[in-house]
Amino acid sequence: MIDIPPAFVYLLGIFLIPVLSGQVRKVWTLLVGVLGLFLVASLQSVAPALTIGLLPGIDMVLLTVDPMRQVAGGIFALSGLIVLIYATYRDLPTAETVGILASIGAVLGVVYAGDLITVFIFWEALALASLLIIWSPRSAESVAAGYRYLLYHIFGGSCLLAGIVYTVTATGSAAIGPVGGGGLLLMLVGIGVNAAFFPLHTWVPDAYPKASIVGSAALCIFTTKAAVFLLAEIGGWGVTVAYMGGVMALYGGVYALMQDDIRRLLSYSIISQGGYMVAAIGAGSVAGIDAGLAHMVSDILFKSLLFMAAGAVILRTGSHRLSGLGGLWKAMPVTTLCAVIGSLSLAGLPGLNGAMSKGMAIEAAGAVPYLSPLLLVSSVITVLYVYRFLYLGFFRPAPGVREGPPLRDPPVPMMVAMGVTALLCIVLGLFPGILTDLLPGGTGAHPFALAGLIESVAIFAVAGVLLLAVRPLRQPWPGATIDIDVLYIGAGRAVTWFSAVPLMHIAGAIDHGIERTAVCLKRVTANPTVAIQIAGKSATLPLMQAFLDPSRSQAYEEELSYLRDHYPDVQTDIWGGGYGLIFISIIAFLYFILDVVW
Amino acid sequence: MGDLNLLPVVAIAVPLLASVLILLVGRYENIREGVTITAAVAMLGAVLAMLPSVLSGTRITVSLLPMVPGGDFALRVDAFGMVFALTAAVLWLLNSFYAIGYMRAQREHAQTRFYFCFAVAIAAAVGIAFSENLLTLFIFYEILTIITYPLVVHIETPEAMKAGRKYLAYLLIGGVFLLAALVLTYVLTGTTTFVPGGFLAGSGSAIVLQVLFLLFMVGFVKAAWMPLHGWLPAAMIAPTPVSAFLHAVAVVTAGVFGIVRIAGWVYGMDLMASLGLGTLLALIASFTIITASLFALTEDNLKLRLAYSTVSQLSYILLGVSMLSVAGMTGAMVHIPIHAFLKITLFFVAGAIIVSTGKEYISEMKGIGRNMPVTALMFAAAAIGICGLPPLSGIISKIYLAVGAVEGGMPVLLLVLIASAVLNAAYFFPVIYTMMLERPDDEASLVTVSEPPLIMLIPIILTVAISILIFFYPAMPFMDLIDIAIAEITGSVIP
Amino acid sequence: MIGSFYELFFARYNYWMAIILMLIGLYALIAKQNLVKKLIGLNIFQTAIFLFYISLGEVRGGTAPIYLPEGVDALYVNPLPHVLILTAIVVGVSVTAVGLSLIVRIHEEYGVIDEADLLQELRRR
Amino acid sequence: MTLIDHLPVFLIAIPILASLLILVAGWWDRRFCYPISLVTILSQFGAAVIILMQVMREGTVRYYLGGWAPPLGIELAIDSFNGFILATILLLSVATVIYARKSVEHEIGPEKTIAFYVLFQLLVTGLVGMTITGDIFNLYVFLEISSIAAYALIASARKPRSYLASFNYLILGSIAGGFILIGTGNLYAATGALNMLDIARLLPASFELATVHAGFLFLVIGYSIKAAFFPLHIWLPDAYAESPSAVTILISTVMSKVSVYALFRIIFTIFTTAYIVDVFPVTGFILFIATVAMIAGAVIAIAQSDLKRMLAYSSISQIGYIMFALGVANQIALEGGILHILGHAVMKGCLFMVAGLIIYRVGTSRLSDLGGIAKVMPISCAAFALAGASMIGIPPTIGFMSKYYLVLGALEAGHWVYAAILLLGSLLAVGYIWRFIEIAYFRDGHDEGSGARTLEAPASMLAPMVALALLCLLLGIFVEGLMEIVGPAASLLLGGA
Repeated sequence: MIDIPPAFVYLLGIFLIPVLSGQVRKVWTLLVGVLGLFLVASLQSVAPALTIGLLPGIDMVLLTVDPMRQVAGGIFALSGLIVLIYATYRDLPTAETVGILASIGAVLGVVYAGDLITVFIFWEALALASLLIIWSPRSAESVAAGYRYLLYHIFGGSCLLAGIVYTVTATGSAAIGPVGGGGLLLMLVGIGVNAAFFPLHTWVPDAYPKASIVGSAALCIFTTKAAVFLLAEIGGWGVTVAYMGGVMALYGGVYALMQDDIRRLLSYSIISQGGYMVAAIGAGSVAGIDAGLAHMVSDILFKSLLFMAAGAVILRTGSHRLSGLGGLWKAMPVTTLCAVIGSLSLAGLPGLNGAMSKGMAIEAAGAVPYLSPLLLVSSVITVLYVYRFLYLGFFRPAPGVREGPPLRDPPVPMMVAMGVTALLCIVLGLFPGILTDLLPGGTGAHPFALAGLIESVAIFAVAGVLLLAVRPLRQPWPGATIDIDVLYIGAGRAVTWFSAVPLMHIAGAIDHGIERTAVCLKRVTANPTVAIQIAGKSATLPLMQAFLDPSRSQAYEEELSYLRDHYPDVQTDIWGGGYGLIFISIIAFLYFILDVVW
Repeated sequence: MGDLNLLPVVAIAVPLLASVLILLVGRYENIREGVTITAAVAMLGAVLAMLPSVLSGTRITVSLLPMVPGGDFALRVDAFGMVFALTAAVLWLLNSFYAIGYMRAQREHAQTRFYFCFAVAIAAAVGIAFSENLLTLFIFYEILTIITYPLVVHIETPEAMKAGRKYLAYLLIGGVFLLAALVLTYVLTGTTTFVPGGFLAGSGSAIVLQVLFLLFMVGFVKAAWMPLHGWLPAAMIAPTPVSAFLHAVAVVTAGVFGIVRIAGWVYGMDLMASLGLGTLLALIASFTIITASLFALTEDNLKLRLAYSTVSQLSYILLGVSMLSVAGMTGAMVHIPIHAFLKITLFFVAGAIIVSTGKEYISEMKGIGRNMPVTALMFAAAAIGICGLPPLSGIISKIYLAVGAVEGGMPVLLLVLIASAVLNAAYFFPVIYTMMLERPDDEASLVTVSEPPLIMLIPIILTVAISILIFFYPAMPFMDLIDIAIAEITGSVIP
Repeated sequence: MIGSFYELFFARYNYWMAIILMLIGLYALIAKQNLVKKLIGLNIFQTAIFLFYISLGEVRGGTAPIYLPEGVDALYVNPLPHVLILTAIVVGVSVTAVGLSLIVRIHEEYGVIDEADLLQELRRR
Repeated sequence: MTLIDHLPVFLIAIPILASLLILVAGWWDRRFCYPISLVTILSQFGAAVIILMQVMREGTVRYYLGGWAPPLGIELAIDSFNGFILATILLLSVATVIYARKSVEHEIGPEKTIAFYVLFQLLVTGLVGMTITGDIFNLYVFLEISSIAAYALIASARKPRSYLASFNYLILGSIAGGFILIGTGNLYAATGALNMLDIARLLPASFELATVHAGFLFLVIGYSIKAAFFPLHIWLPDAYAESPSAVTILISTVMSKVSVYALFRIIFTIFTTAYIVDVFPVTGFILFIATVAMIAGAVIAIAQSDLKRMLAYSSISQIGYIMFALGVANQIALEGGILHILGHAVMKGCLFMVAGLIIYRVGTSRLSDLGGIAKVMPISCAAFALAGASMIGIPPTIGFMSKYYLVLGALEAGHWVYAAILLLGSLLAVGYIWRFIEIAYFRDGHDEGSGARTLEAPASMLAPMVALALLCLLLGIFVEGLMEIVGPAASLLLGGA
């Protein structure tokens, strides 16, 4: 099989998008998706396959294939294709289509990249592609959110570059491997932005809900997962990262619990689930890596499924607030079914893929003290917000009557996409071997082991108790929108203000001062002798007025005013012939004085 | 080899000749502009003709005539000079087309004067690139200063005259400092001929050499490092082709080019390091990069925002030099053409917008991307490139600079790079989304707006295309040239 | 003490006279308001210089440098300064002439020959 | 003796005869004046060039008037230094006389042309005499000849102010003459010789005498007044601004230069460097004053509202540059100074010619009335720009070269501060040159309204102006050839071969 990087398929596919339109374009995109998936599937495990010297001195490995990459590549390509199918329900704006294809391409580029520089380049490309997706609704808020998103990722990207550079200069090679020395922190920050580490996570709930429904379905697949994959690929992170995972899981869960906007809820859920992967990978063991990958796969599946379902709901109801939804299960049965599958999988119901991979993650995290309890707690919280999502969104009686056309299930392409994904969730849940056999470490998953089942039962039980006990959990509430990004936004405002007000003032003041002095000098030098005379006369004027008799002081003033008015053209004497001699003798005198002094 | 020795002279003589012709045929527009284009092509040809031999590592030296103690009037074409000359030559050609379109569309007055000064300025710029010694460089440097003045004050309004005075004041004072540095160098060493790796070592006490370097820095005020940048925003009152070509490429590059020359061919990196000049330069550059970006952040006039962005981007080059490491030097040198191609695109677009809509302020540009999609797209592309994002060339110099920072043992500079990257995005992307996404305040105002004439549009597209090309094939020719130049100053074998 | 004092002042009184005259002339040149007086000052100044020259050539007891018959040996004063001064006098006269003609012109134009009045005139115009 | 050997006396004799001839021929027909004086000065120039080449070939040329050898006779001595000066001033005189024809008719009036040409010849005679004489008293005599001619010429503008200017100049000039006379007398008293070389030979014996010191001071102050060396320049602005253009050109380019030459001659040939450095250390003082002159002259020039007056003040500052070389007093600086004598003569000549043209056409030289003049007088303004660039010191003009040498010399002599001041001071030139450029090119006014498409002056006035403007550039580019004369001259002043 020819070894061309899958990324190229998508990136080249873009070029036809602007010229195509309508059905042709849809077909073309699907074609590209299928081709890409096929290519990924057909890649043999050879490394490194394709190397080009893009930057002199640094060989860029565009294609390296190994089991781990195959897993990631496969799932990205697959989910990409699913999103493309989902997207065909209507004519997307060119920019958005380009964005989605570019995202898939970029993320595959990251996956199959054999060296850090390549990773970096595709990393930045991914950010730009996602920006396109976020911007495509063209609404004011999406524009603003996209702008913030970009700033985050430019920051992250630069940090990543810095970290990479450290590694390159330290090890002398750009090969992907454990990072050492000063680069570690920078790299962690760089990846952390994408992986939505706390407290760098706020772009997820900020941007994703503002994209179009297709957009958010696409976005939820790539950025964070790419970061997780890179974490897994590099490895050797140590417990700090693991605990970071725990924090993310908990923090995301809690915030998800507090949300009202469904996509915002899901966004926080992304952070929370990402936490499981990070925790597992941070644990550092082979099992951990495997668990991380496995959960990445499942999360991609059920999270995209949920986003797609949410998209369907928004498409049909036009509302995206739990407080405004309800009673959809009658009107949109298929959508509801998919949502239920996805939610339960997310909640970790045994028999669905979520349970399997989450179990692996918690198990792997067990290696790190006090970590698995954190994850368990957040699992409970997960169940809680999943319940809210399902109950408030679908199963409770609709609040008030809604006018407009009767609700029905979304267009066929959407349902197809959701159906396929749901099916995948179930299959992987029932036969985890399909996935686990592919894992590089070959770690097995046994979701139906007794311990696992008890664990799940316990989780659901606790959650159930809580739900019964705490009434508000069953009721909609105005979503909590305050996250720590208020700090960042404030900082941004501060910088803008600083550059707008004080900086400009300072600069202006300096300019003005220089100008003033220049003007003054020019004025004085226009006729130095007279200038001196004027100065002297005006200085002595009071004296004159005091001691001279009025008439003469009058004359004196007139003289002065005359000089002032006719300055600088006024002439005070014709000859001054002797003054030169006198002047030179004075200078001579001064000079000789100085000569003596020196 | 004999005809080869003639080529540098040709490259400089052609535009000069053209300028005279332009004066003569001034009143016949088409002939006049035909002359400009022909000259541009001829010069590009002359430069390209020298490229192979330069790439093969040879240096073409021509001594024209003896002048004063401190250097003959002599030319030398070496790899680094070639980088500048090539950039200038290519961009002059593109810019000539653009300028014709612009000036005609705007019905500017005194176009003969404009093209005349432009041609001479080019000659001076190429002369700077091909200078064999400080004296020659200084001569061309001063000529460049004087001849660009009429272009700055082209519109002849009082504000323009004021700006022109500012421009002249800054650059001429700089010139005087450069002269001082030149003479001092001669007094110290008895020569001013550029020697790869520098010739100042051991010629004076540390303090003298440090002062000398400061003189040089002030001398090359054309590099627009803060706080001596004031002339550049002031110069933005000029017609856009001037801002685009001279104040984004030729003049400012002349400044940074000079500083790189000084660092590599007069001081040498080792001497700079031992004098602690790298740190000084790094401080200046970092300050400039950040502060200029902050200025750009809130500037509403597009050309001014671009000007401040230029100020900050130029300091990338100084930053690269200040790292005193191979990678840093490479980044600095490669940033010269890269920034030139990207920034000229941005100015081109600004000019195109002025031609099509007459709007200069970003806040007025809402939604013009819908009527002039290509232009807006090109702007976005170039801006992305300057932010150092793929797939444009900006990312290359960014990577090299980062490597250089670590190699040069100044990891703190990484933070500068990060901050600057964020700031770049922060002041460029609002422009992009204002143009492409936001809705205009009154749709009516845009109905008549359309893409600029092709003669302006094509150069814009070409510059972007070249930038993308550089991203995919940075080796040809710039990287190869720069490798040779680096090998020269580090004394290693020429690849 | 006295001797040196005498040496300094009285032995060379001719020079001192010349210098004093010179200063008077200079003073008139610089300080006098009236143009004609300025010219007079100029003449005094020049005359002083002439005196200075003549007394340079003076030799105690020497006679005028006129050719004497054979046998009579006489002490001549140095003739060269006289020659020079003849030239200088011519110069001085011509300068005075030019100056006076200029004054006439000025008087025709302004009707005054006094500096202060001239200044007034100039300001009026 | 062949004719060639008589060239020196020819230089002085011819113009005197010519002036008489002009007087006579002028009575006959006024139109004779111009060709005669043109021919005379051209022949003088030719002779000067021949002599200069001879000097370069065989060294100093000496000519004894009437065959009487010094100390009795009067000697004309031409070495590389004054040979160079001679060529310079005659070159400028040629340019001036060509230029003068039209402007004289316009400004002085046809009926006065005879007088003008006569005086012009006398002036040139005096200046040439000053340049080539080897006798210190002759120096004085020729000086007075030229001065009296100049007084009359300045007054010949026949504007009220010009009389005042002339009278003012007359007073100061006479004071200067008096001082010079005294100084000469002192030297004679000290050495009993009048020939420069003799004095130079005899003087060291009596270096310590107060007489010598006094003589030195009198001579220097005297010639400084004539050279308008700040602060003894008071006569200059009026004299330059009020006199007819042709006269302005001549006295500004040639006369002051010759006085400077005399100063150099006195200081370096008669009182050798040994005197001014060791016995009577005055160089530092001159350097100081020269620097003040550079700055002050330029600063005042910036503020002038009248073009000619502006240029006049700039002359004061430029004289400062030349004296700067005298103050530094080493080889390179002197080369720069001598180069600047030529350079300033050429560029200032060109600038004043432009001013004259503007007066010729527009009738005024008030800057405020000259807006957009470049649109109607493109050639003149281009010439002004070129010469102005040279005045500022933009490479590769002659102005830059001389300044470069000066700075180099100053640094070699270790005068860091003065070098710095000179460099920054040179920027002030931008201040006044650029004012005119701005007004001429970038202000409105003359483009419409004035009916004539172009106001460009007749060719006989344009030609010399353009020639000088181009010289500013060419001399700069090919400065190396010039240095072959200037170099020896400088070393000769420093007592070398």
